[in-house]
Amino acid sequence: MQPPTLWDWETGQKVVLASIERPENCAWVEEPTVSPDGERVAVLASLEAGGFTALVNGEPWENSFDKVWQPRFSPDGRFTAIVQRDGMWTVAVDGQPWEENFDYVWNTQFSARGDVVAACIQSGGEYGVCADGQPWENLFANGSQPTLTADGKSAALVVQTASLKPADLDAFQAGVFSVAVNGQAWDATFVNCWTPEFDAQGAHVAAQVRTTLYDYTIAVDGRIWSESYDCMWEPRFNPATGKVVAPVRAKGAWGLAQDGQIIWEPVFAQCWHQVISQDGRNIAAIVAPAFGEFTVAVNAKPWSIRFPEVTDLVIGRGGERVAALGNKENAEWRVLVDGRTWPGVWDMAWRPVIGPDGAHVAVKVEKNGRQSLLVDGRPYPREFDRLCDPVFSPDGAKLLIRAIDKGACVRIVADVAQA
Amino acid sequence: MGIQDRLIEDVGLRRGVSRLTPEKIETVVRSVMASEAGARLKAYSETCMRCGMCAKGCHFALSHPDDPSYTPAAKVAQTMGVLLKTGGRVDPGTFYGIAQLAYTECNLCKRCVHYCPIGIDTGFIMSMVRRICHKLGVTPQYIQDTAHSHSTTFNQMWVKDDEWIDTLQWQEDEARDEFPGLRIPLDKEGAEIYYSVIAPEPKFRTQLIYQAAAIFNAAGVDWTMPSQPGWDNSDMCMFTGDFEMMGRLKRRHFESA
Amino acid sequence: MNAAYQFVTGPLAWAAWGIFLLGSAWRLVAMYRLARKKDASAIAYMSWGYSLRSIVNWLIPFNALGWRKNPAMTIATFAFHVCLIATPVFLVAHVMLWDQAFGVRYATIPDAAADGMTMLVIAACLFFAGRRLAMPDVRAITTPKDWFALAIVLAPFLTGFLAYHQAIDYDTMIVLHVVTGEIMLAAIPFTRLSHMVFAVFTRAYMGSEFGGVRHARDW
Amino acid sequence: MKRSLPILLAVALVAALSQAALSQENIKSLAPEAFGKLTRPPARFNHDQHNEKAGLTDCVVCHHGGSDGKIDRSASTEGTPCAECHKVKPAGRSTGLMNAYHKQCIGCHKARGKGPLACGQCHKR
Repeated sequence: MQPPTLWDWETGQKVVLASIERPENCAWVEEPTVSPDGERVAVLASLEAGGFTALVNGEPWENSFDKVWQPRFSPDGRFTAIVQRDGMWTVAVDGQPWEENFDYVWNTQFSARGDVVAACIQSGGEYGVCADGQPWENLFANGSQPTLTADGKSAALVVQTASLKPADLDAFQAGVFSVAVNGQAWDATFVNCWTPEFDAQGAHVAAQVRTTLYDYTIAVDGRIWSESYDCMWEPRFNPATGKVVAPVRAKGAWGLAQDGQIIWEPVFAQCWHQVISQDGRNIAAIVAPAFGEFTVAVNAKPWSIRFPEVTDLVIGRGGERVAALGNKENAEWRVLVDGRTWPGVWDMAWRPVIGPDGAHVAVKVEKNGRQSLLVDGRPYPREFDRLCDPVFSPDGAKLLIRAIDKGACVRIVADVAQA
Repeated sequence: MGIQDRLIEDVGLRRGVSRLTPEKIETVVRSVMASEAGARLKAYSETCMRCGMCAKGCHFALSHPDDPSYTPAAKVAQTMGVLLKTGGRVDPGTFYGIAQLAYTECNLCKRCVHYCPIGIDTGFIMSMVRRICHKLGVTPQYIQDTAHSHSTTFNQMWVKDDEWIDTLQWQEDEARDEFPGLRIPLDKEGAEIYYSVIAPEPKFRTQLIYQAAAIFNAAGVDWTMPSQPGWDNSDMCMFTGDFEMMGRLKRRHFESA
Repeated sequence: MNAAYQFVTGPLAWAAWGIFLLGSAWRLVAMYRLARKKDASAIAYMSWGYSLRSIVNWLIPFNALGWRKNPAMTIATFAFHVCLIATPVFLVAHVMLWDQAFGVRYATIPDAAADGMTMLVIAACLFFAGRRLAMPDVRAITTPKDWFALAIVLAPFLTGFLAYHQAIDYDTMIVLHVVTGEIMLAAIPFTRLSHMVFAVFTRAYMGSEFGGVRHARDW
Repeated sequence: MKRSLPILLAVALVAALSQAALSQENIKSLAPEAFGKLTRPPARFNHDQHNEKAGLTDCVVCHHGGSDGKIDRSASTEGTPCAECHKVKPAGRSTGLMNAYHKQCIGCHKARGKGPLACGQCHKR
């Protein structure tokens, strides 16, 4: 329950839980989840006596429930799960359920610091969001694709503003979808809305919309761009300028548009997953210069390396580092950093993690069923049964390794320089 | 005999055709031809020798032995053939028949490929016809409704986000009576098998999910199912000709995996 | 007569071969460029192995499903295509002409065999024509283009046969034979006969799609 | 020597004529034995009629000499069977027997714009 600056960054290893084996009173336990600071490990457990609970560092919650699912640690280290009692669902935070109950709850979300916990709710066939136990006042005929502002004060949801009779083509194409922010839907409705996204301050929302079956564009706070496109992907706000950048398809090829103006000429067979540095100066995206050949383009310039697939693109805060993964049909994974391929081919690799100052990159990888880390391209000298994503210390000098190995949950803090 | 002799009433086709003019049809046909139709369509339309061998490969033709207008080559002639010959300038009434044929008398099974010495892909040609139909807004009502569902829920049966998870948990519960300790693991990272279904399973045939879970449980394999939309591996937009939505669905499905 | 014969075997022959070879090459290049531009997804799945697998399997009579379900057509079309190509290529009289003109000599087939093969081609053409008239499902899809293609192919064999046997008026027949043969050559890139140029690629693509994407056979 | 010249000429003439009498006067078609079994009917060719019609008086126009595939029209070879020089299966650059006939006849016909060119015009059934 503390920000990363206050975590234990003393170099060394600590055993958080000696055994993640099933305790005697449990019929089974599910897969362990480790807290962001690595100090706690939680599992959902089916009790021999009936019902479910969670064990956090081996200690059961005070409460048990009829059902428990979606175990997630909040960024501040609280353990949450969605729980059911007497047929009604809610969210339990460290074992304490919200007072409000709903017909269904899913999609737990957190603010950046973790102080706000929110989830999608369905109550009496109506849909909305509930944050810290406070449900929206207005609910909707349907709701999906929730997103939360960084401070957790606002939530947005794609909502259906009117119910549809079965197979009513006219009503659907007239547009019954919109985006609701804190229960208030935009005035405008669309044929479809997808991937709402807040700006850094949480003041504006942009979403992809389809105004007819054929015209795709971006709506910001309900107002659409003047241009429409053959197709598009998720918008992102430039953190520095507040402008909205989205991949668009025009004349049969993909590029990037910003506030309705093309900023990357549409020359790619595909372009998506754009990321923008904090200063707003560098934009990178996964692109396909030719069919079936993917790479990363930084400021519209594609890297020379090509792979059948490229995923998990990340950019450093300052934009000085760009990293992604390449693979061939979900095998032969490689780590790509700044246009170069790190040595080594892996059965699987996970989203690269760039240190806060951009100096270092760490990536979790797996080979022959054993997981390990690559730090700046060097393999970490130890392998584990399972790893969580690595975390850099706020000053970027230390690396937190959260691992499960030989039945124990361990927490290792390593010097990046020596890792 | 031909498609115009067997028109049926469909709300979707009628609605779409009522808004067409020959000029509009021509414009859209020309734009699709210019932007999307390539060498494959050209080669197919040119080299078909009209030998008629494909007739024996098509269940529509086999079930109408007395009506030669159901053979694959005849169906191409009545749809894409007409559009190519006229440059797309056909009257809306004719287009009704073209759309009806493309959607209801060829289900793109590509069985005729096994009968064509040259390797002409009638299914592909029909998809191009459907693409033009979609662009003109002339699609049968129920398939269009599934396309609408896909665009909204990423599954074809309007299964809402919560209904999906609820259904899985219900089936998990049911199955536990028979197989204590059975699980349908949701979003389990690193699982070996990602099990995806089509929307009619949660909607109408939930026992199929139960049965799959029972098999996975008995086999002791490491599997998972997604809790998020994208779990439906079907794609009716591909069948309506809405290739933009098709791409969106495919991406969602793969990224969910 | 001499002037006519010299014209059809001289400038016209050069023109016919030129149209056939350059026309086919141009059509292939144009088609490839079009495919690069608009069929990138198809090109991406092209595979040598699956292409050859499909082509070989379709070159074996009664091997593919389509052949098995259309036995008469299979016999006719295989006999037709083999004789159509082998007869003119290996005919003694034609090889003589290559030899005279360019000093090129190669294997020939006996005239009696060539005569029989020519009759096979003519018979196959009649069979194809008969199908177009008698079978409702074939008649329904037959267009003037198909009759045109059939006529173009039949003509040089019919005239060649008559010329060889010196029936009717030999002098006219031999000129007709040369001209119809040249029409056939020149027509290959631009009519239904272009399947000679493209079929190998359409078949190869189908083989690649079924082999590489569907993991299935396409025969 | 002067007296012997007419005798020699006479002898040569007799020899030539006797050979010609054996061949030329009877020639109705060209079918040298060297070909063996014939593929086509022999080309019909009446030597004297042809020459009369074509106005040919100089034998060397057809009965040429030469070597290495090069025709030498200064050396007459009348009386020598074509097959003697032109082998059915030619070696080196020399012309084969069939091409010798074909090129000789057709070439001349082409050049003069008269006479048969196509196969069946000579190889009549």
